[in-house]
Amino acid sequence: GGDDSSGSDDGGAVTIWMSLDATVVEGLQKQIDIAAKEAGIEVKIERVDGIDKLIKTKIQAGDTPDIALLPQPGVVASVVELGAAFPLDDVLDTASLEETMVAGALDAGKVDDELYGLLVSMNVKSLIFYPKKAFEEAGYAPPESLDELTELADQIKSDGGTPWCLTMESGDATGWVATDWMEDLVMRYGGVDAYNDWVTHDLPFTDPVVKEAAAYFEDVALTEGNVLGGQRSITATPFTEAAKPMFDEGKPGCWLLKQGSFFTGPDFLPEDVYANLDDELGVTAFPPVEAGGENPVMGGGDLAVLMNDSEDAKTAMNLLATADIGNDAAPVSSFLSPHTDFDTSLYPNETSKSIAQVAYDSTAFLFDGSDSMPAEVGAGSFWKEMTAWLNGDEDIDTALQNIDDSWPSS
Amino acid sequence: MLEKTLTALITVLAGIGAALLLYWVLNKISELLPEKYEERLKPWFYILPAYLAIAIFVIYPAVQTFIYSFKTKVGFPAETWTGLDNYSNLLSSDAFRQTLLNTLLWILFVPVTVVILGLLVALLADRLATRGENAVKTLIFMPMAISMVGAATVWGLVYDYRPPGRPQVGILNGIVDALGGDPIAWLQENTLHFNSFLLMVMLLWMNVGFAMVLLSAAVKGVPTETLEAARIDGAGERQVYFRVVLPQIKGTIVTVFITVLIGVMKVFDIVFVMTNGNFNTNIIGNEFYLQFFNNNNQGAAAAIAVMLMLAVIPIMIYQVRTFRAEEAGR
Amino acid sequence: MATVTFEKAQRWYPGADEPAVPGISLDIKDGEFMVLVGPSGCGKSTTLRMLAGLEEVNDGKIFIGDRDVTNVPPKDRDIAMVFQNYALYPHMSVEENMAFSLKMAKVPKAEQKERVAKAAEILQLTEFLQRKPKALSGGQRQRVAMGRAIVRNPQVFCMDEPLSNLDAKMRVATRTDIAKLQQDLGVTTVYVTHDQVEAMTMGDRVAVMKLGILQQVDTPLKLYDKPANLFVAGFIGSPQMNLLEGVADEHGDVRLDKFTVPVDPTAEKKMKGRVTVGVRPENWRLVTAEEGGLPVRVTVVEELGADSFVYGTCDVEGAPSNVIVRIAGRHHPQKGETLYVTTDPQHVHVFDTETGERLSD
Amino acid sequence: MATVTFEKAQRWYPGADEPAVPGISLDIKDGEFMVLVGPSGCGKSTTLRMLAGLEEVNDGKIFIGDRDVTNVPPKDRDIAMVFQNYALYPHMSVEENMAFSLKMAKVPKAEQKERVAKAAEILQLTEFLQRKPKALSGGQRQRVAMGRAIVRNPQVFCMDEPLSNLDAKMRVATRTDIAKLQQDLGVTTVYVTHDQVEAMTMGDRVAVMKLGILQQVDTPLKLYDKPANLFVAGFIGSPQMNLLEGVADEHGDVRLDKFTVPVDPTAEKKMKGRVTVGVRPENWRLVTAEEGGLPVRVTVVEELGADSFVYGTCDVEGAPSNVIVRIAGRHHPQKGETLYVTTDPQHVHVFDTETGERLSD
Amino acid sequence: MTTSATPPVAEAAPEPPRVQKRKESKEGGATGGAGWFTYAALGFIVLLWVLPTIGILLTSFRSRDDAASGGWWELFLKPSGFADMTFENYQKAIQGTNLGEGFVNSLAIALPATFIPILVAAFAAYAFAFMKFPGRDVLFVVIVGMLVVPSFVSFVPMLKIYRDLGIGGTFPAVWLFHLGFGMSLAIFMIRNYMATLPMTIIESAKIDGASHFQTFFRLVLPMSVPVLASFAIFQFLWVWNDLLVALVFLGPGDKAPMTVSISQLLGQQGQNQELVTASGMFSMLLPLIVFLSLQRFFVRGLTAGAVKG
Ligand SMILES: Nc1ncnc2c1ncn2[C@@H]1O[C@H](COP(=O)(O)OP(=O)(O)OP(=O)(O)O)[C@@H](O)[C@H]1O
Ligand SMILES: Nc1ncnc2c1ncn2[C@@H]1O[C@H](COP(=O)(O)OP(=O)(O)OP(=O)(O)O)[C@@H](O)[C@H]1O
Ligand SMILES: [Mg+2]
Ligand SMILES: [Mg+2]
Repeated sequence: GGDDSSGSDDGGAVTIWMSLDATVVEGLQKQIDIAAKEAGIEVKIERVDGIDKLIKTKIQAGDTPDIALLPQPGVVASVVELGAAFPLDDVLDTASLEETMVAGALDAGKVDDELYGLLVSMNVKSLIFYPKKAFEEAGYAPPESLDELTELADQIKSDGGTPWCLTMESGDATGWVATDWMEDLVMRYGGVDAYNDWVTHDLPFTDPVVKEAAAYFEDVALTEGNVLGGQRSITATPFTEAAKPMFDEGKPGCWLLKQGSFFTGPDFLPEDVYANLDDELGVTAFPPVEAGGENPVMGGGDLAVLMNDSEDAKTAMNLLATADIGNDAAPVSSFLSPHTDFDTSLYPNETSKSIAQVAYDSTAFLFDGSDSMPAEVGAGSFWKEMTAWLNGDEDIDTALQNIDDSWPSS
Repeated sequence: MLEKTLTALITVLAGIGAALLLYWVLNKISELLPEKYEERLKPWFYILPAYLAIAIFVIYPAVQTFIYSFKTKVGFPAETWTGLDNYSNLLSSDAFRQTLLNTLLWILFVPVTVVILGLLVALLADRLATRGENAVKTLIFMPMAISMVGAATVWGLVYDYRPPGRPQVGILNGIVDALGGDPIAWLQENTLHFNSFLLMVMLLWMNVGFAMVLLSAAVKGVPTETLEAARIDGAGERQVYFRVVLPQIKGTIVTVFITVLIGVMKVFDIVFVMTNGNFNTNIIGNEFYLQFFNNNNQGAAAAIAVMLMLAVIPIMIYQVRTFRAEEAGR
Repeated sequence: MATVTFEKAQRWYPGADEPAVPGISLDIKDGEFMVLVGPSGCGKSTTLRMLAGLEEVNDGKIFIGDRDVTNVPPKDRDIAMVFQNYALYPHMSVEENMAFSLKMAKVPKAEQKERVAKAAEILQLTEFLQRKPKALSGGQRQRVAMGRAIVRNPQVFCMDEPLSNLDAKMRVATRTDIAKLQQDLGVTTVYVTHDQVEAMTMGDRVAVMKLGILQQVDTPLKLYDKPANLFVAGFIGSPQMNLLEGVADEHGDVRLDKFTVPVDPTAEKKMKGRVTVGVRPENWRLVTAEEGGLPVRVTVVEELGADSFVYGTCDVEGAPSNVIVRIAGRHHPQKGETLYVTTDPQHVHVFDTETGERLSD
Repeated sequence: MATVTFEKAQRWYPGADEPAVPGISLDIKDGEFMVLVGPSGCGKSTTLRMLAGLEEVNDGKIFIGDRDVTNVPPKDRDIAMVFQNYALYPHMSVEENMAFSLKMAKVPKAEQKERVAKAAEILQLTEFLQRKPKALSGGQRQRVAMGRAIVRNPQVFCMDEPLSNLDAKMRVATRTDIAKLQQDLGVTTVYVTHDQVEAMTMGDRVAVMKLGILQQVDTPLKLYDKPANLFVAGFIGSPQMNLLEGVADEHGDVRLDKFTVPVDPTAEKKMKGRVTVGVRPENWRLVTAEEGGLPVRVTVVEELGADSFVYGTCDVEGAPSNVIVRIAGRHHPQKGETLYVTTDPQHVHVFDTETGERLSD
Repeated sequence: MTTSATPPVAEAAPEPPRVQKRKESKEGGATGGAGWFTYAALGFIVLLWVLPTIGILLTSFRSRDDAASGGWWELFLKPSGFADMTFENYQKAIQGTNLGEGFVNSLAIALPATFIPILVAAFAAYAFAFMKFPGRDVLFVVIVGMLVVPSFVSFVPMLKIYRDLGIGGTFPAVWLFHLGFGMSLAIFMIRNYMATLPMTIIESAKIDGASHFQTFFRLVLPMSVPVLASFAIFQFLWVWNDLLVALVFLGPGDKAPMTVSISQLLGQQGQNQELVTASGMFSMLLPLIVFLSLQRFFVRGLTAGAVKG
């Protein structure tokens, strides 16, 4: 089982832990079984919930899997800090990976310039969804720039609609939807470098760039009539419900939804929409500041970390680095491969293909910033303060100041 | 499958058998000792396994926690001593003070209410015929049987909010809707800590069953003759309860109260799954959990734990007192 | 203040094979002191508890005064009760225990204190008023139970062996106090006791029960002098009456082997066949062997100080192996000696052996 | 099987103002039947519980045989005890209750059954063997408590008022059975009772306690005839001895106002100043007014069947307002009448009023 | 002195009871029966208590879309909705997880983790309640204080110890953990209950020659049944519903209990939420059965008739 202590070089199975959806896990296991057989090893994938928390406990106890797929660079950094991970630079053929993977994907797994986490599965967050049929009927076009986006929203409003589907209640994680907005906006207003500085706190939360981004978001979220249900609804309505009003009978309850690629799954869409995904759901990239300008894409994913330097584990790591590994997972789930040479025909529908294409075409793939920040901020104050701000308990300046203050000193 | 069930069953029996055997052996050992030592050592043998378990699983980590509370970067290679920093950082933070205040509200409201409701159900159900009593108690108990995830879902369906005009899924907003009002974002409504109280209601819902079970057992243990005597003495049912039953189950009431109180001090899951402390609902247990698991800040977490331990000292003193009084009266 | 009437009141404990009290009918007059006696387990406590409303009456009725209380809850019956097992409130001090009913009746504080103090004085509990029952001796607890009843001024007193754990001296004193209190207040009282002296001295009337059934209800002396049946005869009086089985002969005498028991003329007519004659230990006269007494070989002599009881065996057929003779003072025979005793006709009780019914007047 | 020795054994309940038993010293011989009597709360149960090992001995020692058991746990003392409050095992049937100690002693099943059956028979519990204590009457519970002790064959029996809730008839029967059992087994027995008859008839010796202090330990008759002090005199005998306060005059007589009490010559020499003379109720003789007896105006007459007690007042200074006279049979005076009574020197007990000590022989 | 009118001599044989067993009010009932207040108050509380649960119960039979499109109470407003109810959620939940195995694992974890602590705690509670030894009060009070320590502070040290002992990832590891963490509360509750038992009964057993061992098993345990049953219920529940400890000490795999396998159903972004309702309902069944079956141990008058006074 997954309890085998690390460092066991005996011929036992290589264990891999991941928190990916069950269907993905199944698909990956299928592929890896084939590949592993060839390589003469045995690999066992276990799905664990909340691996980001569990792994730290397990490390301190010295009881880890051979490879763990961690959903956040921040966690990878902690694991490295705890001395539980092995660098991958010598294990993998980084040079060729650099070429075949989405631009910047390898950077996401680097800690102090050494590669520790290999992106295995990816999701794309810089997306705007819309109700395709109604959208086209109304004669709207996907926006090419942020200003166009504002104009589109105003247009919808003047047509008597509500532009934004913005909901973000998520139990213990309420707030992450807002951080995604902030990240997308910061990378657009500040560019890749400013974004990376911001993630490492070399650029404070109180920086004008961040404020500029926040101002745009404030405009979207808090302008009267912009959001379905008004301000209160943003933090109170489950994020899972966001897409449904778009497909209200007659007229969409709201028209625009900024969400990640996973939102194409059956859990977030009405059944009949999911059944006709390509016809019903429109998707476009979150636009750059200027039309045609630098358009990085923000996303997330699961980073494979090597926690045992046995040969078998290394072999398994190499298997995970191949593009084919997703061959079985992609057709049945929302799995997106970070490898540009992945056979896109395997994606189950056009929507997925176009989403993947957004990433493959992007100038840079930037990892979800809040996932890279220290947990106190990325999964703590950033969420909380955004929530408090959107909920009307604080103004944006206080919120940003508070986040900045909460950054751990060391 | 069958094999697995069998092995499980065998291990179960073996485990229990082993525990029994342990005591039997301990007992035998003490009996083999000279009489003088036997009486002296036996109590120790009886509490030894229990205390060993507590020492290893609770006391040792608690002591470790105490030590960690003066350190930072606990668990990392960079672990260092920081003196009282963890404490001063916490206490100087506004958010933490709010958290303490919220926790205090919980402490003031929940244990008392749980005990009162549990007692009410225990007493009233006691008056029903056995079948009715069992039915009522089962229904009240039911929430205890639900896992935390389940409970979160249950109460999600109570407090749920959908934007105005959309179909409401939560019962409360369903009612508001039916009355023609605008839906209310219940868990966001923090005037007078309203949302904290809504979360407390969840804890009540889950804990009253606990209090009821124990109190019901105690109510049934009250000697019937004393109730009869009170009735003969002209006491009405209410007086029988307040003057005869309650004083006699005071011990259990205190036990339940303390248990719930301490439970409330460290409760985190409700707040964690419902709001994660947003909207000014944070409480100390949740903060602890966050620092511990989310923030990887075991030092701060430990400092919080130490404060909790300090907070139970009055309870411990109270226990010593009752202990002594009890002993004198036996 | 009220009469008490049982009308075929029945109590059948759930799960029991037969009723503890199959149906008791008893009239107790206003202010009367009724003593209930009977062997252990005969249903005395059950009867009392029915009256108090603590046991459901499965059948029949109970009246206090003219009021049918069969279904009235205990608290509305205005009854004070001393429980056989005390039933003290463990969490209250002696004083609170005694004052509880007064508190319930909203008696003013000052009066409560006074009445409790008075009762405590009678029961010699004054110095224990602040103690909890746990720290009392058995007899002290019983006195608290007693005190709880006597502070009140109810319609009916029910007392279930209230003095059984007290020493003789205190028992005599308390007995007198209760009797006096009862007379002063004129409260109808039902009193269960095993003490023959209490039964004989306290009761206006005594009811003798056996297996839940009333055997005789009468004044103490009547019970002693004219027990209605064999059971009562054997039960009342301690040591018990000597009961000898004999045959009624044609001369109106009762013959036990060679010994002839002199019988009162009134009984003579009714006697037929096998009868049982009863003689109380104090009614034997010592005679010489020649005078033809019943020969008794002494086995045990119990010396009580004032007088002695001689237990002997007699080989006469029909006589029980144990014959008890009371002998005044200290001049008693030695173990192994043989006494000859006889009695006088007016002291002989005659019963039908089969039905147990009394035949003599 | 073993002697029992108390050596200044003291018990001071935690929190109490004074010791319940300040220090008792008592030797009980092997096989002896020792009865403990005394007013309620005087420390009888405490003494018994110390012997059984249930109360800590705060000072002094207790021996069973030659063994110092002061710190021996109860289970190793081999004592059987009847608790004053029964202490039955509520979840066990009567049979299991009685068999418990045998089971603990690993007595074979068959023998257990047999011994329980025998005890149940003696105590007339056979039909209740399968019941739980809560479905028993008070007396039946007490008998179970008794049964639990008598199935055993211990070194010492401790019995704390084991018969107080039984009716007279059963009490006599059980009393005899216990006495017999004790004799057969020869088990040293300490027996607490409030029943004068039990005390007088069962005990080889009787120990009288007061406030935790032994007053006199002697054979029953000695106690009755020669009480060592005023307390014992008043305590032993029921109704109690008449105690009259008088002044010893120079002729060796005791004068109460006009009435002169005849006094035994042995006492005459020791008397001085204020003395108290005691006369038992049965030792009064009725005399005529002219003969110069003590005038007693009858207030209450208690008729017990066999004889009567006359309670009267006498106006003579020094005499208690209540004088009790036992009168044989039914020929008793009426209320309001005045009797004249006197007694004989050999029946007069003389005590020092102040110290309470006995002066007469 | 008048002779009473009561018929002397044995009365006619006891009449056969006219009413054999009239409806007996609750045996030994503490109270005089239930009045309107009782029914009203209880009805109200029970309604409040079950309402949320009814919601989840009904929702568990609704498809995701249905559940999102309107409250469960609408089923009652237009009962046609009942026809749309489906077992799909249950099917999915059962298929998605290896439920049978999870169930057996849960049992294998919960049973020893319930009974062993009770036994161990009962022994200690007995010592605290009925034995005298130096330091007793302090030791007991420490137990009370330890109630406040949350279980997760022990995860890391215990995992280390387990690793050294080589029992990491096994059932005993989880049993021991629950043993350690259930212990404080168990001792606290059981001792406080035992302290209310009549002391003379224990004394009586000593006199009857029972050792502590025997007194414990034959007297104290049977008389403590209500508290033991209570604690058994609680401990069973806690272990049964525990996710954290199982996850940390067993992890996923062939030893995972139901809670862990159910948690695996859920997607990272909250997918499959509707299965929670079904699996939640499902996992409630056994605890409820346990509760129902242990309810008969909550009886009145366990010590009735034991002592007088
Ligand atoms: N637990 C206790 N704490 C304090 N005082 C006590 C305790 N138990 C008994 N006493 C006191 O000690 C004295 C002796 O009690 P004990 O029970 O020995 O009396 P007793 O002679 O058996 O009386 P009784 O005949 O009424 O049973 C009494 O005055 C009683 O009040
Ligand atoms: N709860 C009960 N369930 C079944 N039978 C009972 C119950 N209580 C008493 N009994 C039986 O009913 C009969 C009468 O009991 P009751 O207590 O009235 O006797 P009692 O006359 O008071 O005896 P005692 O003098 O011994 O107190 C007894 O045989 C007893 O065993
Ligand atoms: Mg009785
Ligand atoms: Mg006593």
